[in-house]
Formats: sequence, C-alpha cells, structure tokens
Amino acid sequence: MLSATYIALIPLLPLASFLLIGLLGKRYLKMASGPIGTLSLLLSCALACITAFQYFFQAGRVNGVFEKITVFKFAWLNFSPNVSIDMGLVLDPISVMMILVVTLIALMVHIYSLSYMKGEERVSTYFSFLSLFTFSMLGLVLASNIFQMYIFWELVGLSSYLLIGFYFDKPSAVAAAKKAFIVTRFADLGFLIGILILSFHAETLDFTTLISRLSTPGSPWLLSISSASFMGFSLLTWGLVLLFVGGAGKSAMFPLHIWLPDAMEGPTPVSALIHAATMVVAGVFMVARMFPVYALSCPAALQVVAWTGAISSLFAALIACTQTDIKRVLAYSTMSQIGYMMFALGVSGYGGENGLGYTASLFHLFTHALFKALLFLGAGAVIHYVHSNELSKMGGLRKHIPITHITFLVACLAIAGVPPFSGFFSKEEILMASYQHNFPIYCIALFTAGLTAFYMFRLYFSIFWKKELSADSHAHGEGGFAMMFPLVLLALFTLGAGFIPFGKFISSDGLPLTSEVHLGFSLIPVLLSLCGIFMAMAFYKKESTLPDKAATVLGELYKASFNKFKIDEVWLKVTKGFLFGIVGRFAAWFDKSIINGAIDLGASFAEVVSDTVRMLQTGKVQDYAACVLAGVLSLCLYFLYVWM
Amino acid sequence: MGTDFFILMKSELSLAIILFVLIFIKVFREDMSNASLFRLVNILLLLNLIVGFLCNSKGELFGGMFRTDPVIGFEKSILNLGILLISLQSLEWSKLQKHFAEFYMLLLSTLLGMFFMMSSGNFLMFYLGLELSTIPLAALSSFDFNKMKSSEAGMKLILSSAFSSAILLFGLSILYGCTGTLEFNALAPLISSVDHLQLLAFILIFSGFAFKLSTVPFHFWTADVYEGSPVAVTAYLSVVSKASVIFILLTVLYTVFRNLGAAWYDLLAILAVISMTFGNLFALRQDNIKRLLAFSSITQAAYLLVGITEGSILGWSSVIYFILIYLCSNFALFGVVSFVSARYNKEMIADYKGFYATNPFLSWVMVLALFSLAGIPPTAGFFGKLFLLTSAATKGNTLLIIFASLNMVASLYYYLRVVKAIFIDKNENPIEKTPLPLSLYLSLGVCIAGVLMLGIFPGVFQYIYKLF
Amino acid sequence: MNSLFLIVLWPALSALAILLCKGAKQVRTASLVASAIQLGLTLYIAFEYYTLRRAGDHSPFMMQSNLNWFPQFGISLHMGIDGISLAMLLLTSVVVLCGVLVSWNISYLTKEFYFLLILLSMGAYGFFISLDLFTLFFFLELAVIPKFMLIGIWGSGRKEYAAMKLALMLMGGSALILIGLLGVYFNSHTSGGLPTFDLLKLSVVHIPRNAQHILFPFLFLGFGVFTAIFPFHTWAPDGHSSAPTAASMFLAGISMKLGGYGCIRVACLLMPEAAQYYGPAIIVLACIAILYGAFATMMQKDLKYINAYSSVSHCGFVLLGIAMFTQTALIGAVMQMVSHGLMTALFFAVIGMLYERTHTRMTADMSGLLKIMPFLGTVFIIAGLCSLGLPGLSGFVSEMTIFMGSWQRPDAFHRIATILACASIVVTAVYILRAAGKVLMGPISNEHFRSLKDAAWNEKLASVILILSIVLIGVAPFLLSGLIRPGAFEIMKTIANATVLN
Amino acid sequence: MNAIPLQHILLVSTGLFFIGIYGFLTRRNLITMLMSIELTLNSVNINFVAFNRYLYPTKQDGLFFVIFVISIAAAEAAVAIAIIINLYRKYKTIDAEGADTMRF
Repeated sequence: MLSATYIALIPLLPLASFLLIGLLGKRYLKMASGPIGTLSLLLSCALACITAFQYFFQAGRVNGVFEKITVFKFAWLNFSPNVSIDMGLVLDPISVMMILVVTLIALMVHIYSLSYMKGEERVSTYFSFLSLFTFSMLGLVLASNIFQMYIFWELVGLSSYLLIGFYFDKPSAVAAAKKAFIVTRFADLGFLIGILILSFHAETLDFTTLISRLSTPGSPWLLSISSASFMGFSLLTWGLVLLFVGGAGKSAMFPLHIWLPDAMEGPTPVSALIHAATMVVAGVFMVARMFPVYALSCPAALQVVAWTGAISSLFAALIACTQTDIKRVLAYSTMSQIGYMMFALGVSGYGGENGLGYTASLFHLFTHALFKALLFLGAGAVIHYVHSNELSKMGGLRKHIPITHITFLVACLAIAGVPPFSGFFSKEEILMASYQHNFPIYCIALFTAGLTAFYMFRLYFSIFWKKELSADSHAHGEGGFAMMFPLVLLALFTLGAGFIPFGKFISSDGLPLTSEVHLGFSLIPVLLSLCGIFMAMAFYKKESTLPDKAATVLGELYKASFNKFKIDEVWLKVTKGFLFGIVGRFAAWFDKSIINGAIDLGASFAEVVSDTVRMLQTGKVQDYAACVLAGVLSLCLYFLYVWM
Repeated sequence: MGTDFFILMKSELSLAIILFVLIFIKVFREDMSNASLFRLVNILLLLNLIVGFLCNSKGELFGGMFRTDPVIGFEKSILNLGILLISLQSLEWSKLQKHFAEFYMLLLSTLLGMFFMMSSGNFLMFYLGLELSTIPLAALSSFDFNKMKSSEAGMKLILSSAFSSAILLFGLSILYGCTGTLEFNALAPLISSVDHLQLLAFILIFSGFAFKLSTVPFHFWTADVYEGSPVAVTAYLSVVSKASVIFILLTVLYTVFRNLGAAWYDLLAILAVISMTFGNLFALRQDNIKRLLAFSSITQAAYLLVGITEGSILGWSSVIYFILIYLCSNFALFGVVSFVSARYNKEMIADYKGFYATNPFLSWVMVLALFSLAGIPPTAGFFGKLFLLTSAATKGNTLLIIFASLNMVASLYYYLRVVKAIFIDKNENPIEKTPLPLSLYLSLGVCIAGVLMLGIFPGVFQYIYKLF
Repeated sequence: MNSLFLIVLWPALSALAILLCKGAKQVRTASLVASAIQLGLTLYIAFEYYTLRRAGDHSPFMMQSNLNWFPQFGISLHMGIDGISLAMLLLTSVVVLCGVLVSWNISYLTKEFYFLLILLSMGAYGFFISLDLFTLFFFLELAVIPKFMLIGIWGSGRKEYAAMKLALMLMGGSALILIGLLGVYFNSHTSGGLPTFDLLKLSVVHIPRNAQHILFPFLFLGFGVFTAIFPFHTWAPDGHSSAPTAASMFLAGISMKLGGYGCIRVACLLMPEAAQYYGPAIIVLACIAILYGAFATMMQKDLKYINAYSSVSHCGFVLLGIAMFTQTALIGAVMQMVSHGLMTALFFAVIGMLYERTHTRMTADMSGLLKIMPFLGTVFIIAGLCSLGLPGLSGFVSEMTIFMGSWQRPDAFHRIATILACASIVVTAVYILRAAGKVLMGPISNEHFRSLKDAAWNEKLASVILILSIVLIGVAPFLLSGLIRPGAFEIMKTIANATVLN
Repeated sequence: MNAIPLQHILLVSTGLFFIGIYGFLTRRNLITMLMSIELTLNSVNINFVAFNRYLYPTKQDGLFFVIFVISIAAAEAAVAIAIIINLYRKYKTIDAEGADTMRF
C-alpha cells in the first residue's frame, strides 16, 4: 500500500495550491494559476488511482471484506475523555471510489476551465476557490470522524458560496450564492443536532465505533438511544432523520432544493464539478457511510429517505420538462438522478442479495457523475458558442460544433438508460432493487425514467436540430483543445463505465455481490425510454406547433411545472415575510422602544423627581426653619414610638 | 501647668499668635499691600502646619474642659492644611478686596473656635467652640460687600445657625436636667436607652450637629450660603467646618452616647440614606457650579455618616482618611472655580464648555478632582468611599450598602455632566488661556498629589490607623 | 516583584511616557512600541507558565505574588494566573496592539487618545491577573474614565448620549458588583479570622446558603451588565457604534469579557450553590440574548450596530456556556470569549477602515466595494465567516465546544436551550451574508468610491495579526483548550462538590 | 421657697421656647425674628437655672452655662444686626420674604 504521507497528499495538494494561488495569485502568478491548479489536481488524481488500484487489487480482501484502513488520526479538539473531534483519513470501498470520482471530475473541470475562463480577469481567485473546493470535498470523503465530516461539509458549503458568487457584480449571482449558503446552513443545523444526539448516546464521534455501537443489535448504547423517545419517535430515529435532513439540504432533496437551480449563476465548469458530480452527492455519500445504522437499527428513517428520494426525482423530472434555460434543465435532471440514488439506498436492505439497492445507488452515483459532468461541460461549450442560456436562441448546431454534438448525444443516451451506455446498467440495477422491495416506488421510478428520456432529448433536439441558425453570426469555432479533450475523455468513460462489475467492489456488507442483467425485466424501462425519445423527436426535431398544443392540453399542470410549483415563493414568504418581517422587525422595534425606552424613561423620571424636589429650596429662611423643625419633630416621633 | 500647657495647647496658641500679628499689622502697618500680606500670612500658616505635626501628646487641661490626644492632634493638622490651601488659592480674589486682613482674622478665629470644639471634654466648651466657629463664618460669608447675594447668604447663615443652636441648647438643658452634669466622661454611665427624655435630648442635640453637617432635613441653608458667599469661604464651609463637626460628633457618640448605640446607629443609617438620595436628586439638575458643589458636599457628608455607623477604630480611621481625601479633591476643584470666578466672574457649568482647549492643566485638575469625588479609581476618592462602605459592611447592614452603591451611580451622573462640559462640548468663547500665579500652582499641586497618591500608596492610612 | 506585576506596571509606565513625548508622530511610535513590548511580555509569561506546567507544577494558580496593600481591611495585591486568565491576557494584548495600529490617523488630541487607550488596557490587564476581590474591583472601575472620555471626545453620532449611557450603566453594574463583594466580605467573617477580600481564602470559606441566594444575583447581574446580558444590553449598541474604532474594538473585544471572566471567577467560584440554583434563569436570559440579539441584528442598517448586536448575541453564548455547569461547556465559554474578542475586534477594525474611506456606515449607501478594495473586502468576509462559525476559524471551535458541553445536560430544558442556541447559527449566517452581500458585492453604486485606495500598512498589519490568531485557534484548537482545561477543572470541582451538598 | 413645683417652671420655659419658635417662623420682619430667637435662648436659660436649683443644688454647672449663653446670645445678636443692616443697604427691605434671590 502507499505510505500514509502519499495518501495524505491527495487532499493536501489542492489545499497547498489553494494557499499558493490564493495568497500570491493576484499579483505574481496571474497567468500561472490555471496550470498550477491543474498540475496539483493531476498529481492527486494519479495518487488516487494508485491508491484505488492497490486498495482493491493488491491489498485484497481480509476474511472476505475490504477492511477499513485508518491512514492516520490525531486528536484535534477533545471535549471529554472519550468524545473528541480527531482529524484522520480512512480508506474503505466507498471512500476510495469517491476520491477517484472527485479527483477525476475535478481534473476534467480544471482542464476545461483553462480555456473556458481564459479571458476572465479574476482567474487566479477562480482556481484558488476550485482547489479549496476539491480539498474540502476530499476531506469530507476521507473523514474518519463524524464531526470532521461536518467541518469539511461546511467548507464545501463555503466554497460553493464563493464559486456561485464568483461574478459578484451581478446582483442575481450574489443573491443565489447567499440563498445556497443559507439553505445548506439551515440543513447543516439539522446535521449538527443529529450529530449531538447520536454522539451523546454512543459516547463517541469516531465513525467506526459509532456505527458498530449503534448497529450491533444488543449493544447498551443502542438500547439507551432507542429507548429514549421524544414526541413519539425514538431518539435514534430523530438523530438519523436529522442527519438525513443535513444530507437532503446538500443534495437538494425535495423541500430544500430551491437553491440548486439558482446555483447555475456560477460559471458552468463550477456547475459541472460542484452541482452535478461531487457536492450534491455528499448527502448520498453520508447516508451510505451511515448505512449499517440506517438499515439495521432504524428502518423508519430508511423509509423517510426512500420516499423523499422518490418524490424529489418525480418532482424534478416534471419541472425539467418545461424549463427553457438549459443549465436549469440539467440542474433539475441532477436533482432527479440524485433522487434515484436516495431511494435506491432507501429501499435497500443490509447484506447479501437484498443489499442490491446500496450497490446500485453507488454505481449510479459513479456513472451519473461521469455523464452529468459531460452534459454540463457540453452545455458550457454550447453557451460559450451561443453566448446565451436560452433554448430559443439555439438550434441546428450539429454542423457548427460537431464534437460537442457527438459527446452530448452519448451523454443523453446514457442518462436516458439506453442499453450499451453506462446509465442503463446502473439505472436497471436501481429498478431491480426497487422492484424487489417497494413496488409503488418502482412505478414512480419507471415513470420518471420515461420523463428523463423525454426532457433530455427535448434538450438535445432543441439545441442541435430544430431550426437552421445563420452561420455567420458566430465566427469563432468550437473552443480549444482544452475544452474538447475533457468532453471526449468523459464520453469514453460513459461508454466503458457500465461494464465495471461494481458489485465486486462495493456492497452493503462488504461481501462481493454478482449482479447480471435480466433481459426480460429490463425490457420495460428500455421501451419506455425509447418512446420518450421518439416523443421528443416528434415534438422538437423540426419547427412544429406540437409543443404548444401539448401545453394547452396539459394547461394547469404545464403552468405549475413551469413556475416550479411555487416552492420558491413559499420559502420566500416564510423567511422574508415571517422571520425578517415579523420577528426581526419586532425584535428591533422591541429593543429600540421598550428596553431603550425603559432606560430613558428611568432617566427622565429621575429628572422629573429632581425638578419637583428642587422646589423645596424656596429661598426663604423661614421655610428652611420650618423644614428643620419638621425634621426634628418627625425624628422625635419616629424614635419615641416606632423605635421604642 | 507650665510646659505641658504649652505642649497641649500648642495649635491653639500658634493660631492666637498669628491673630495678634494680624491685629498688629492692621493697627500699625496700614500701608502693607494685599500681596505682601498674602505672602506673610501664608508663611505663618505654613509654620502653624509644621507646628501641628510636632509632639502630639495625650492630656487634659482646665479640669477636663480641654483634652487632646494624637488623633485630635492629627485632625487639627488636617484643618491647618485646609486653611493653608484656602489662603494660597485666594490671591486672585484678594486683589478685589480692601479689608483683606479682616478676612484672615475672621477665618483664623473660626478655626480657633473649631479647635476648641474638637478638643472639648465638656458640653459647655463644646457650645463655646461651636458658637465661636459659626458667628464669624456668617460675617465671612457676607464679606463680598458689592454683591447682593453675599449679604443674603450671611443673613441666612446667621439666622439658621441661631435657630439650630437654640434647639441644641434646649436639648442640652434637658440632658442636664436628666443627668445633672455636662462632663463627657461623667455623662457616659448615666445615659441609658430606656429613658425617653434622654432620647429626646439626644435627638435635639444631634439636630444641632446635623445642621452643621447639613444632612438633609437640616440642609436647606447650605445651597444658598454656598452660592452667595465668596468661593474661599464656600470651600472653607464645605470642608473644614464639616470636618471639625464630624470629629467632635465621633467623640460625642463614642464616649457620651455609647449606651444609646442601637438608637444612633439607626438614626445615622436613616439620615445617611435620606441625605444621599435627596442630595443627589437636588444636584442632578443644577447649573451653577457652586450650588452643584453644595449638594455634592451634602452627599459626601452622608457617606461620612455611613462611616460613623461602624463604631470601631477601623470606622474612625476610615472617616479621617476620607475627610483628608475629600479635602484634597474639594480644594482642587474650588481652587480652579475660585480663580475662574474671581478673574472672569463665571460660575455656571455652561461657562466651562471647551475649557480643555484653552487651559489643559486646570481641566485635568478639575477632572481628576471630580472623579475623586465620584469615587472612581485611580483617584483616592475610590479608596475613601470604599473603605467607608467596607467598614459599614462589617456591620452587615445590606440595605444601607445597596443605597450607598446605587447613589454612587446617581452622583456619577452630575459629575460627568461637568466633565462632559469641560472636555466634550464646544464653545465659541471659552475661558481664555491665563497664566496662573505660583501660589495657585502650589496649592493645586498639593491637592492633585493628595488625590493621586493617597489612594494607591497605603502609607497615610497605616499612619492614621497607628494613631489609635 | 515577578513578571506578573510587570504586566500591570508596564502599561502605567508607557502611559506616562506617552504623556511626555511631543508631536503626534512620536506619540504613535511610542504607543506602538509599548503595546508590542506588552504583547512580548504576555507571550513570555505564557511561555514561563507553559514550562512551569510542563515541569509538573499543578497548583491551581501559578506565579503568585502577594504583598499586602491595606491589611486592616484584608486587602492585598494578590496576583496570580491560571489557564483562563492567561488566555484573556493574550487576547487583551493582541486586541490592544491592533487597536493602536488601527487608530493611526487620529489627528485630534492624539496624545490624550493613546494615553487613555493604554490606561484602558491597564485596567483589563490588572483585572485578569488579580486574585483579590478589591484589586479586581479597582481595575474593573479603572476603565470607566477612559471609556467615557474616548467615546465622548473622539466618538461620532450621538456620542454624548452614548458615552453618558455607557458610563452610567457600567457604573450601575459595578455598583451591583460592589454590593455583592461587600456581602461576601461580610460573610467571610464566619471563618473566625479577620474578614478578607482574598479570592483563594474566600473560595475555601463556605458562605451560608441564604446569603448566597441573596448575593449571587447582585454579583452575576453586575458582571452580566458588562457582558450585555439581556435586559441590560442597551448600552452595547449605542456605545459601540458611537465609539472610535480602537475604543469599540476594546469595548466589544475585551470589556465584555471582563464580565464573563468575572462571572466565572467570582460568581460561580465563590457561590456554587446559588450558581446551581440560578442556573436555569441565566440560561433563559442567555438564550433570549442569543436569539433576540440575532434577530434584532437583521433589521439594523448601520454596520456598527450590526456588529454590536451580534456581539450581544455571541456574548449570550458565553453566558450559556457558563450557566450549563459542565466542564466542556465552561471551556467552550472561555474559548468563545477569546474567539469573539478577536473576531469582533477584526470586524470593528474593518468597519472603522471602511468608515474612514467612505464616511458612511449605512449598508444602503455602500455596494461593490470588493472590487475597489480587495484586501479590505477579504478581511471583511473573513471576519463575517468567523462570526457565523465557519470551521477553520475560531468561531466554529468555541461554539461547537459549547454545544457539546451543554448537550451533556440530559434533561429537556437544557436540550431545548441548546437547540435554540444552535438555531442561532442560521440566523447569524443570514445577517452576516446580507451585510457582506450588500456592502461588498453587487455593482458599484457610488462613482467616487472608485477612487478609494486600499488598506495602508498599519491597517494591513493589524488585520493580519488578528486573522492569524483567529486561524491559529480555528486550525489548532487543542492549544487553547489544553490551556484552559486545568482552570476549568478547578472551577468545576468547587461547583461539583457544591451539588453534593444541596 | 420651694412652694412652686419644678413642673410649673418647666412648663413656662417650654411654652416660652415654642412661642419663640412660632415668632421666628411667622414674623415677616428680620429684627423681630432675632428677638424671637432671644426668647428661645432665654427659655433655655430658665431651664438650666430651674434644673440646677431644684435637682442639683450642690453644683453650679447650670449657672455657668447660663452666663455663657447670655454672653454668646449678645454677640450673636450684634453680628446678626450688622448683617441685617448690610442687607437693608442692598435690598432696601428687611422683609424675610424679600431676600430670596437664590433658590432652587
């Protein structure tokens, strides 16, 4: 195995490049910041591949399971003797797979950005933020301690805030960045309280001990946490659901998804890296990391995960069909695919055959990262060419930008689940798992698969077919080699990824799982996707009035889905209306008038009393003598009667 | 008699000598200018102060009428210091006066009366000393012939003091009736807290004291007299006359009325709380700086009453310590006020706006004095006030301490109003930059040294404590 | 005369030295050198403390020196430090150094300004190292004059009103403390010997229960006024926003910590039973302060008011940490004091710099400053992120310690309080990002802002020092928590065996 | 000679005392106020002499006291009248109510 320092280098290299470019970037390394970032990513990607290769093939299985290797661990902040945050790196199948995905996609995005961001004035800050993001994502993935994951979770949120708000002179970008950070921050509150609940009962923050204590059925910690209850549910359910809320916020699940479409304000490579492949799957990764506790000790929480995933995937697919901005369509499709991964985890059992959902979900995470990054980078190339996001301004680009056209087509086929491509294999396994465990979710999944095929090919045909665009308006070509190379490479990966025997590497209980394709079973989903594709072809291949007629027919549903079922407005009303409007204004008013008022009232009261008391000094000697006499008499009365 | 007469009566004798020198000058050396008179008197007063510190010894004269001991000796030297500082500060004011010698004669005679009162062992000597110290004061306070206010102040002082001494005498007569003697040591065993008549006598006698100390029900004369009379006399009234009454009150309460302890403990506590609160309420809205200082002196006297309630040596020494600090801070303040009012005839707080811009030294002196009066560290006032409260705390009367602390906050307000005027407010025609005479520098220097040094360096308090 | 005494003597000497030098230039360099040496002195003492601890000396208070001041009253100049007071000393010296650096272009009465600033810091130093209640009270009150003068003379906006209100409310607080002290002094009599002010002797003497129940509110509310506890916090917004930059850095950064430190050292150490008894009441006040402060901040338009109200909310965390009476929560409270001191000093420094350039503090007038002044913009963002508790900066570490510590109290009341406190991190995020978004980002609204130049050398140095210390605590918290742990353990010991009694 | 009991004399002196005080409080003329003060002082003298004669015939403390009180009352009256004359020169009135320029 590689020694600890090399593995530690994987996250630390991006950190080093962040510090280097961040501090010196502006003045000295302005032009060199891109290459430095890409070089450091290249190195850490190579190291990741070597570690993965050695981990899976050379280290091999110990009594049938890839055992967790804690590379190193040191106590960072100890609260009490056994509960302490300690920073450490741990290698186990899912984290190795994740570092592979993250470093690969980050490398592709870096290369792509070299030419995409060429003209940008603040390119050094861009690359430093990208390296910060990669560092925090790798840290999150390799975390050995649940609090360490929370720490990198927040850093990921920060870097997404910085990158979304990169074009900060656009007010919409600033608002989007703020919205993203606050919504994820709100979800992280749930994550934090979940950590507090679990760590208090399990008396540890370390992942391995936490999972073993809370998942072995007889353990005293498990008994203590499941016996204590709050408002009807056991604390374990509360803890796990709150953890999932944190994950749902980051992965833009149903109620907390409002920030993802607005996050498209950021540069497209950023959306490719963060809002397609890596950050948004952090929620899935966290549930996968805590999967034994979810599956063995608390099926109720798993149900919540499953149904949220299912609802989000259907909800997002419906909205995606009517959006006009291509990046927002892709954002909703990401949300829908992550919904797939979530409910795959939700329906999966633990160990052996019924752990298929777990493997399928992570397999889909792997493949989805590849083709969604490809879709976004392709969309970036299209926007770069057409200088606008709106579908109406595009059409007939297949001759102008041929490579993007081919790679975009490959990705669309993959995501639609057409057989030879990787999307088909992972989606088919998910459908198999949901078919075995939860039939209603299986039906939702089928319907969403059809919808996915429809809106992806609606996108494809609107961009590359539809109407002939006048050639002269866009003089410059398709974009340099640096933009095309990642597209081609990712397309190749999307082709090949489907054939990886994923079950051998990753399964719920670690034992290898062989999954083969059942021809009979997968017939229905393929047929559904094909008919989705033909419908889209019929609607959008050529200029036709069919889409408008369909819109009038669907009427209400179309309008609702077009303005995103008004969820944004609901959230806005809750926060702006209630929190800021009523509570905030009341607090400020209360403070200014009541408390401040009370103090000033006290002062003015003292002044009024002092004015009245001053009247006693009339200036006349005889009044003074009268007061002296009164004083003496009152003293006498007091002492002779009261005191005696 | 012989030598111990001279040793025991040394401070009174030195005062008498200075008085005769003055009379001699008045009669024979008519042509002597105010300035040279000023220099001569100051030198004599300095000598008098030094004499005060020499061989203080314990003893009695005239059959118990006059008794003295190191503590009373130190108290007298505090008053000597006070008189020296006042005379040093009154140079500017003396330029306007024709009868400057008379001013000193009256001043020294009141001081002589106070010395007799402080070292009296018999109520007769006490009454004599009291009257000798108040009647010339009335003359002094109407010394500014050209001002209407000054004669009004004199009238009010003489009539009020006559009225209160009448009440005091009535009390004394009743006490004499009950016990048959006026000798302090003889009286002590005869007094018991059961007898109503003795209690009535005590209250009447105490009201005489209270009049001079200007505690609230008896304080009405203070504001007008302080405002009307010349600043040097106001300073003298506010510190020296109060101090002498406090010293004799201590001896009277601790020796004569020791058996009535429970009675005068409650009496002092009640009067202290009332005069603190009312003193602050009166002072909150004052605009004339002399009237403000009048009411602030009422509040400071109230803190002294708090100190007296604690009957042990600790209480007595912290009272003396506080009086010394109060003397320094008040005279620092009055030094500046007298100079400004004599030179520019400005006595309102508003006139002091923007004072820092023109003469920083005087503003720093005033501000330090004000913070010492308010009881804020690093000035000695903080230690003085806190020692009084700590010694009262050993008696455990939490209600008194609560009132005392809250009143410290109220008093801070009007001190800060003056500081605000000096430092913060802007003024289009502030008091111009004026060169100060050496004597004023000297006295302000002594006061500021006292205000800063007395607190931090414990030597002085140790010295007082060891006197007992 | 060991080095601890020097910590108090050095500011006094440098204050006098400042009075003697002529010309603004000389005054500035003198005060800079003085505060730099002061920082060096504190670091030396930290090093000496560390070697003593390493050498196995586990007595609760180290480097003690005891010379009696007024033996008749039992008052002695008893100095000594433990982990908590050392952390506070370090915080004070860093904030004062940056305060001196930031107020470089004070042109009106510069000599008096620096003299009062050094006097102010002397009050804080003395307060943190004195183990005698009287000397503690002396140094606490020492800071009243400079605060009033600094705000009154060099302030802005309604400075007279703010200065007067601040001085009176803080004096009111110290009056309450005085009543508490004298009550303790009276009850210390029961130990047979002379009543004493000495903290160590008092902590051994068991003050009778009913006396504790009366005196504890006085002491705690007195110190609470300094930490802007809920009903008495109104001096903080007005005071901070009218004060000049250096003064508001000191006010929010250090003088609020005097209250917190006082609560721990005096109120909880001397009267454990009453502390336990009043615990829930304090928690309620702390929670109100946290959430109420956070919500009130959202509505503020003036940058300094935003930071002032957020300081009220952050100091609510300190009180929450103290009132939970678990060791972790106590350590968290002290860490929060240190981290909040640094972050609010940084925030006020940046606001001061922006004010000097744009002459307005209203968020509505400024926008798009990040492009014009990148350095100041980044410092503003770092200060904001630290106050909303971003990992890697000190805010996160202290808040998490407080949450973990307060979660150790299993009953429902404490749990709800902790959850409410946690909820505040979202509200803090909202108003910080709103302020940052409005001021720094967005299009440049005011044309002649374009010509503003970025931070000068002294402002850069001050911000870098503060940011380095914030990041150091954020990245390596084990240093700070290790330093505080023995001190907190001592205090928890007295409180623990108090619970056994009742 | 002892026919008149002590109480009657004390009654007279207390009556005289309160008459004096009443006079001081109500009379408008400063001089008459001074006269009423003298009345109170004389009532005190009666007190002293009565106590000394009836209760403590052996000692003469009371008598000495009376002598001093009389002399001091004289001195006081002299100074008071001088001040009142000075006041009259300025205020042109010796009405007690007139001299109240300094108040509040």
